[in-house]
Amino acid sequence: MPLLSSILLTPVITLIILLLMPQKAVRGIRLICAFSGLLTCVLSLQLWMGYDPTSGGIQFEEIIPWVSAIGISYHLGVDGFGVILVMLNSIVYFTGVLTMWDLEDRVKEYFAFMVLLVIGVFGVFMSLDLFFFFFFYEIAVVPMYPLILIWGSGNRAYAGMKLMLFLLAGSALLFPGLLAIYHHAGLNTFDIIALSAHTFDPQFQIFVYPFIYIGFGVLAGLFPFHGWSPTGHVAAPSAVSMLHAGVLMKLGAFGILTVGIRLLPEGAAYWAPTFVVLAVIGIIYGAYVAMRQTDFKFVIGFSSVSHMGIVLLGLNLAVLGSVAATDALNGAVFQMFAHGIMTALFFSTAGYIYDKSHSKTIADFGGLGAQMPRAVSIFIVAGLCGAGLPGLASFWAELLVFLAALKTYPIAGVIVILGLVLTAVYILRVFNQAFFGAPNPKWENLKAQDMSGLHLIPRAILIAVLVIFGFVPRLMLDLINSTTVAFLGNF
Amino acid sequence: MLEQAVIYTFVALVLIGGGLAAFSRQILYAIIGLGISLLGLAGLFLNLGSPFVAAMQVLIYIGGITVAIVFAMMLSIAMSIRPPNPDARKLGFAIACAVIFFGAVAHLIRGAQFQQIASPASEKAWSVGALGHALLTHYNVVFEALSLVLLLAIIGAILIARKA
Amino acid sequence: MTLEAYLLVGAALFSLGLIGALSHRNLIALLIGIELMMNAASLNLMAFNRFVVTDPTTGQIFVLIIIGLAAAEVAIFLSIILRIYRAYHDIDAEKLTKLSG
Amino acid sequence: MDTLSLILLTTISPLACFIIAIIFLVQQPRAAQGLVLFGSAISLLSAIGLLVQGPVEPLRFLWFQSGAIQLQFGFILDGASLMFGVVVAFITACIMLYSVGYMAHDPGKTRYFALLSFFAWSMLSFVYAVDLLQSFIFWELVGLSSFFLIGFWFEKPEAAGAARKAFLMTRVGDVGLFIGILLILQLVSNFDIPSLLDPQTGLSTQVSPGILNAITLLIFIGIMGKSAQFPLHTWLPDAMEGPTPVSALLHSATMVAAGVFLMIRLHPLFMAAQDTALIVLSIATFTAILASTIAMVDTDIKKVLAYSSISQLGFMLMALAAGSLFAGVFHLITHAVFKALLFLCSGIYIHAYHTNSMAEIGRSGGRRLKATTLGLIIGGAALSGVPPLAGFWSKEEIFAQLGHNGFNIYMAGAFLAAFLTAYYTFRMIFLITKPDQAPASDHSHPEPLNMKAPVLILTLGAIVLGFFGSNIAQGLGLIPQHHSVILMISAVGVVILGILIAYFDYGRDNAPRTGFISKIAPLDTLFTNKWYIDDIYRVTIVAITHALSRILHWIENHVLDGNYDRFGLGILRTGAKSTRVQGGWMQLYLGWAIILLAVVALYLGLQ
Repeated sequence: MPLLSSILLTPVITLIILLLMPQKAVRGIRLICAFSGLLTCVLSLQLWMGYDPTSGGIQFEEIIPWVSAIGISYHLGVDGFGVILVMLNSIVYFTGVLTMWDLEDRVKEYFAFMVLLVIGVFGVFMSLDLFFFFFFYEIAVVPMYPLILIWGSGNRAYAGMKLMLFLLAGSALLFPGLLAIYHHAGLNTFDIIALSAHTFDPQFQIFVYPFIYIGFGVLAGLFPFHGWSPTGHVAAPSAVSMLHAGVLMKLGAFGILTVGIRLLPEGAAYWAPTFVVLAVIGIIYGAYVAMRQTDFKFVIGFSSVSHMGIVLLGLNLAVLGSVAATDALNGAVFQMFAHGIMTALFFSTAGYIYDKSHSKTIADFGGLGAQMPRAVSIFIVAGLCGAGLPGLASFWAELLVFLAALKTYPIAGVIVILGLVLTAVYILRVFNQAFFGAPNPKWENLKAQDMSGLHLIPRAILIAVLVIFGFVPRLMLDLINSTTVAFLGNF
Repeated sequence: MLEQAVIYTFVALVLIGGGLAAFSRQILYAIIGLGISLLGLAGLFLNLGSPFVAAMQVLIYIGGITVAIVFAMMLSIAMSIRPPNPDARKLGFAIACAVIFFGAVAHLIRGAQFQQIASPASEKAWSVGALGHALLTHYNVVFEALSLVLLLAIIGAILIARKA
Repeated sequence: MTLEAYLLVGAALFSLGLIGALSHRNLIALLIGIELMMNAASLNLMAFNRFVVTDPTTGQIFVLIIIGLAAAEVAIFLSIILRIYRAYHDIDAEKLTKLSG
Repeated sequence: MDTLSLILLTTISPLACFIIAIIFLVQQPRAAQGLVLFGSAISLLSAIGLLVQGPVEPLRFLWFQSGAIQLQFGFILDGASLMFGVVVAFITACIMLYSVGYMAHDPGKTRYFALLSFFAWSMLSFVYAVDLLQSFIFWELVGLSSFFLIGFWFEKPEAAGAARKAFLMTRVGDVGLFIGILLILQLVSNFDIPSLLDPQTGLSTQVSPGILNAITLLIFIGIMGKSAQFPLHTWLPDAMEGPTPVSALLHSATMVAAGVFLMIRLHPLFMAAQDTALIVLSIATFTAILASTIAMVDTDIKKVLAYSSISQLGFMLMALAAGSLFAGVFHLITHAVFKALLFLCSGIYIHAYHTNSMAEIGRSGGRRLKATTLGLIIGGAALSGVPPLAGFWSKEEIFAQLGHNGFNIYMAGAFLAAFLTAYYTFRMIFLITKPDQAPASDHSHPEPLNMKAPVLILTLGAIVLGFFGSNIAQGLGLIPQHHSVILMISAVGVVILGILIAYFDYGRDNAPRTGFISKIAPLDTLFTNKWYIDDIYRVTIVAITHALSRILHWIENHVLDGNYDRFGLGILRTGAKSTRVQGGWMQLYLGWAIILLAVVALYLGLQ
């Protein structure tokens, strides 16, 4: 059995089993999902081990022609980036299932939608065919709406609608862009590899690239099209926020990388300075806006905007072909992974606190650290990772991107590094207002409900991942670097 | 000459009846307009060489359908009730639609090139016999289907209209 | 009279039927408009039958079928009108809004 | 044992203790405490073992590779790191021992000891780091652990606020440092400290003086934050909100020392960058005076000590900037010992009398705690530079260096600061030992042995350490300055003058018990208000940040989101309008259908 198809089919089979299971078998449903999550983790690990970084490039390819008349084939394959993102998705999937273990409301439907989302994400990370890429992309986007609408909280109808409209508007930009690429190449194929061998007319590239970039960028929290993301994350249930901010936003960045940059390098280079400015604004802007939020999840949501800005900054710096391109791309991909794990941890923990207290308002708490020391400690770890503290994974990513920025656009570099202080400001603000200070007697009852046992497992996994890659970045960086070198070598 | 006058009379009947049917607010007048129009139409059919169809038109349409409408009207509303005030916007919209449609069709008709046959087919081909023959041979499926539709319509009408 | 003249008469009749069908609120008046339009079609068929077609039975049979169908249609339509009248004590098309959201 | 296992034992054992304690021993504070003490002892012993073995070549491991950048992490084992490593391990051990008594009844004991261990790990790793980026990582972790320890009593809003302030202010400095080291990285693609410092091939030979100045200046901004130099010093006094042993650790061998130690590490670079050295010298001198003046008027014993730390750090940086590596290291080490001693003493007072006010302590009978008072006096004398105690020798070295290089203005500043130091130190001592009224009754806690022992050990250290100057210089491979007699006499004279005035103001019978500075009202107000620096920050940087975030938040809600919403609502409204087309009015549909049909027919007909 080919490895990539196995990873893709695991959630598919899970979904089928889930649909066949009786509504009441809640325990069985959870177990099956957890098992499938674990299985994808194991398979992804195997993928990681099996990927040969010395040769780089795309490996584990599988091709089955599908509609040969218009050149669609089921073509899977991963490069180093894909391996890492598949791993990310597996981890977030597994921990997401564990995070939602206590869900009682319409368990079967919930997990079915969630697994559908996971399928879409896996598909995008593996597809080497534009058609399937877009197909899986839409699969990943669509389940968000019911997930937020049914299991969400707060202003969920508004949030779900907003999210859906933004993402679909992005797709609406994307679809003509993809078709234009297909049509213009005239190769009668959707195969990304074949298309990347084709050199597109520079004028065409310059015209089409913004469609691709903004279309995918909407999903990646590109300023100023980020409005859906904080709102959506706030309203979504924890595991959905985890998957969404943790993985789904990376789909956007991955799309820019695989479709935009790989196929349209000259267009990307033409637009990069503009988009660098947008990314820098996004980084600073997200941090400033996060400073004034009154809701935990809003803070995290805007921090995501800020952190995804770093990814986008790295991607744009990478296409400029400067000496720092390698570092920029390495950093961007590393940041995708690190931010994915970090936000998953954030939302998982914020979700836990919300589940127990039914409050997300920062000012409602105060001194929660005394009442829920474990949950709060875990949140603090995530917060520190957000602040780019060394020893946690995102430090390396930020280091590389900042380095590249400093080299290419020194002023932009200095600005984003100063952004680190802003990040610290808003993170510490949450700590001080919600966790430190005199304990609020209102939450005394939470003392008995601190995280324990099963609840600690997913968070512990995520923290472990953050710390391991924080101290031994080589484990991942070698893989990324080999792919980056091959990737940029094509330019 | 006389023939022309007769034809124009029929045309006038058709259009006057149609106008009465279209613009009258009183249902009874509308029905009468419909009848006049249908009568004119039957005359035109006759003029077009088909006495049988003209007869059928008079029999079924004027004799059957129009009368049925009159009955339905009498069963549903008292004849003395004044119909609601005409809705000017609606009427305007309807006239606008009609004008646009008529303009378009007229334009098309004037611009069209029809492959007309030199002279009408032989008298025999227009006979009722030929019609019956065609109906029972070439068009027999349609004929049967139509019978079935009529049957179903009758049953349906009874079912719908009977007291619940 | 030429083919064009017949067609124009048909078009005019159709337009009148259209006005009837679009402007009235009374269901019976609507029916009358529809009947006029069907007859306009019949007239067209007959005219084509006379001036274009080699086998003159075709158009006549078409018209006969139309007449038959019209009879069926009217039967159903009138029974529906009666039913509606019984339910609403009115046959104003604009008051039949039960299915509208 | 070989060097690698020793160094690993030194650095990793506190980390291991931290992990075990925080994960497994939350419910068993006594076990956690024992484990952490044990780990600290191992760490100290192996650090001593390393020192005994003497300097060896750095150990390096490939750690990170991206494009052209290749980073090798490892351990540098030269004189400075070996000696300072021992000091760190030693003082940490003393403070942990002391904490056993100080924190005996605290419910968060495990967390406390685990964090101390984490602190020790990050500081030791920082000291031994061979790579600049590795240094930076542990530099940040030192900052992080200070954050947690300052905010240890996080239920107190002041403590949480102080922790945040410390983190943010050092963070501001760190950004400068980060930019500085990233500049290095992009210039030479290498962070290895020995090769950066290499006189033949190092950084200073590869870049122009301007860039070198820029880089060192950026690095100095980081040092400014960490070592609390003007204008980034205001976090340090607030950091007193943490438990006193933490303050002792922070002020002696870890947090603030990290800044100075980084400058020691990169000393050749700073020497090559003349302009930066001058800037450092001016800032350090100014800071030394500024902090001393504030210490003169403050009444809180810990605050006085905190400002004294700032001022002494200024001294160290002066020495380093003036060119003497030895003087800097020497003062760093002696200061670590006597400042830890002073803080531990103040901790015993606070523990006993539950007050931070020096006058209160004196009135409550502070001098009855014999060992503590002895420690306070010896430590204070060492701080003031009374011969032959530790501080005298190291300060002497600094004066000598300043004189040697002809920095006369700075030397005058240093003398002023030394005078003020003597004055405020003895003000503190007199306030405690010569209270204005006899203590009423004795309700103090006795000094527990595990708190007394570290005090006595450190007292001993403060007395004898000064005589090891030449050994330290030897360890660094340097020769100490030749001391000039005139300089020595004037230094002693300054100190004596300070002590005398303090005696006149506070010590003699019928003393006025107000400082001489209170006679000059504007200065007194200025000093009492800490030169208004905090207030200036409040109305400038803090206010600007808040205003900006408010503005952008408004933009987010009203301009961006608002317009998206408006856009969406607009679509909804047009939708609502267009649903009228589907109002169930079938005649309308029919009409449109007909019109459409006509149009299509026309179009087809015209073709």
